Amino acid sequence: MTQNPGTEQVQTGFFKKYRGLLLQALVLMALWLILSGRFYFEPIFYGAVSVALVVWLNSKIRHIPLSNGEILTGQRIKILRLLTYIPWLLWQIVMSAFFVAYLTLHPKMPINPMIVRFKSKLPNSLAKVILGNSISLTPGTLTMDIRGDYFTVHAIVDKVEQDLVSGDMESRVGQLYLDSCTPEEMCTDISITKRGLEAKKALQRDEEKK
Amino acid sequence: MISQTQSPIIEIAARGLAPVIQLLGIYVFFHGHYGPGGGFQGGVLLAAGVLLLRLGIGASHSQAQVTSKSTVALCALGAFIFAGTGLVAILWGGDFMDYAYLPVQWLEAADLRYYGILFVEIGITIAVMTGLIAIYDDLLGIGNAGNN
Amino acid sequence: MELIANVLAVFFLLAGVTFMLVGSIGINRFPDVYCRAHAATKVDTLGIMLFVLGLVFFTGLSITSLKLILVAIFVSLTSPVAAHALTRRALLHGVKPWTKK
Amino acid sequence: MDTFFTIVSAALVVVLLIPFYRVLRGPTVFDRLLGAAAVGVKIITLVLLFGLIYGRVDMFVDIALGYAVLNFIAVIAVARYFTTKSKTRP
Repeated sequence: MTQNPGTEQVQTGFFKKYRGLLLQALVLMALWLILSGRFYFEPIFYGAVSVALVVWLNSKIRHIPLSNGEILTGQRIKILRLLTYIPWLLWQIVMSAFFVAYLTLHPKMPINPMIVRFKSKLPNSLAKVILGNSISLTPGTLTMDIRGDYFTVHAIVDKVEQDLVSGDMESRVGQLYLDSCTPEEMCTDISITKRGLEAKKALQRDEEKK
Repeated sequence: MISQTQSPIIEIAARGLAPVIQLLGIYVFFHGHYGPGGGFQGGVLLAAGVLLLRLGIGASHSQAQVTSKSTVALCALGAFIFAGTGLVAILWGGDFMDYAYLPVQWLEAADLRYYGILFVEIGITIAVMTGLIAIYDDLLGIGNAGNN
Repeated sequence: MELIANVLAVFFLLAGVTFMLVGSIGINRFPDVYCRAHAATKVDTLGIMLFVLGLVFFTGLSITSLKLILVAIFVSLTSPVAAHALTRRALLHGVKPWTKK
Repeated sequence: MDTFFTIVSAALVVVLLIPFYRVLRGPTVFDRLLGAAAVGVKIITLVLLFGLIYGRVDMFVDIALGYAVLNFIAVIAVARYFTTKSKTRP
């Protein structure tokens, strides 16, 4: 599975090819330094050996595609934009916790659950995963399923459903990979189900189509 | 058998978190000298990292990392390291697991104890990790985990 | 300075415990498993983040507090994934979502 | 300060007992699992607080991390291998 670099390969090609592995090794080494907390020779040596072992073990499965046939290597995320995305996500977590706490403590509990299905134009699976987790952490929405380009989202009141289908968050996630994207074009083909049985039927229809 | 159809969230979360969990397992193993930890706990966390991949990307795909066939052999190797170190200490004149009697010339008795314990713990870690994976694979009937 | 840090720490600890209490009430009060997953994911995540922030104010900035923050990061990374796995399997299993009459 | 920590940990134990009602009562198995995961998150905070009480936070953080890992993997495992009624799914 692992491909050894040829001896005649130039240095830049090596770094380009193994950028993911080097990033992973750096992150794991930082994690080891935080965990260990001792900065003399012996723990750092053990850490280097352990990181090498873990990276070697996990490099064996890097070339296996996902279940939808997509290979994970070779996708570049824009790290600077990720650093601006994370504080916004933290703010959304605070907002969503207060919102759900308000719903919980309200004596009449003004909820109106519904299932929203929409098609997203995100370029790859990692972006979809980031969007799915962000949906789960933003106010009142929870990702139930991702199938192909279609997201099935459980929204708890009407207001959050409108926020969701406006495509604001999709464009923010899309900017991690794409150069420019507007909220209008990201989120299309919206269907809202307010009864449980129809949602399950829609899922089964998808299944039969495959 | 279990279908490979899986949500990409779980797949990518498994791929991303498995190295972290494995590194945490190795850290817990090395940390046995200073705090809670040691061979058994480190082995359990390492096995948890491998089993997360088994759950996340499917049992047949994750065979590329740790194959079912190698688990029983590695488990036996871990037990052999554990017992062999103790027996060598007996043969060179000490008690069972008396690391100061290990036949390594260029180390003093204190260092010998330190590295002897580390070596035995490596054996325990390998045995626990691969043993748990072998139990999981055998329960699901994946591959040829036990040669029965 | 010490006093301010302690006051902030007590405030954040109590806020974290309060949010976890609200999350627990939400798990019991909401009508079906999907709505309960909302409470378990979001409110508990903010609860443990605030709690860890309070603990960081107590211990001061050191390697230990970095490890504490690591716990919070790990929980906030894994809780949406766990909720997704649960609700997805519940939907495929055929648990009907509760809807307003 | 110790009194305060004791009170907070007692409050956490009470908070921790509330989802147990869902674990015992829950109509479906997913409710029970959700309650168990919520109990797990509260136990993590309880472990961290015990670390502060005993003055060994660096030691208890490792236990909390290990507990978080095992809590997550338990939920994923049960959610994955729960038998489904639907005919189209295996």
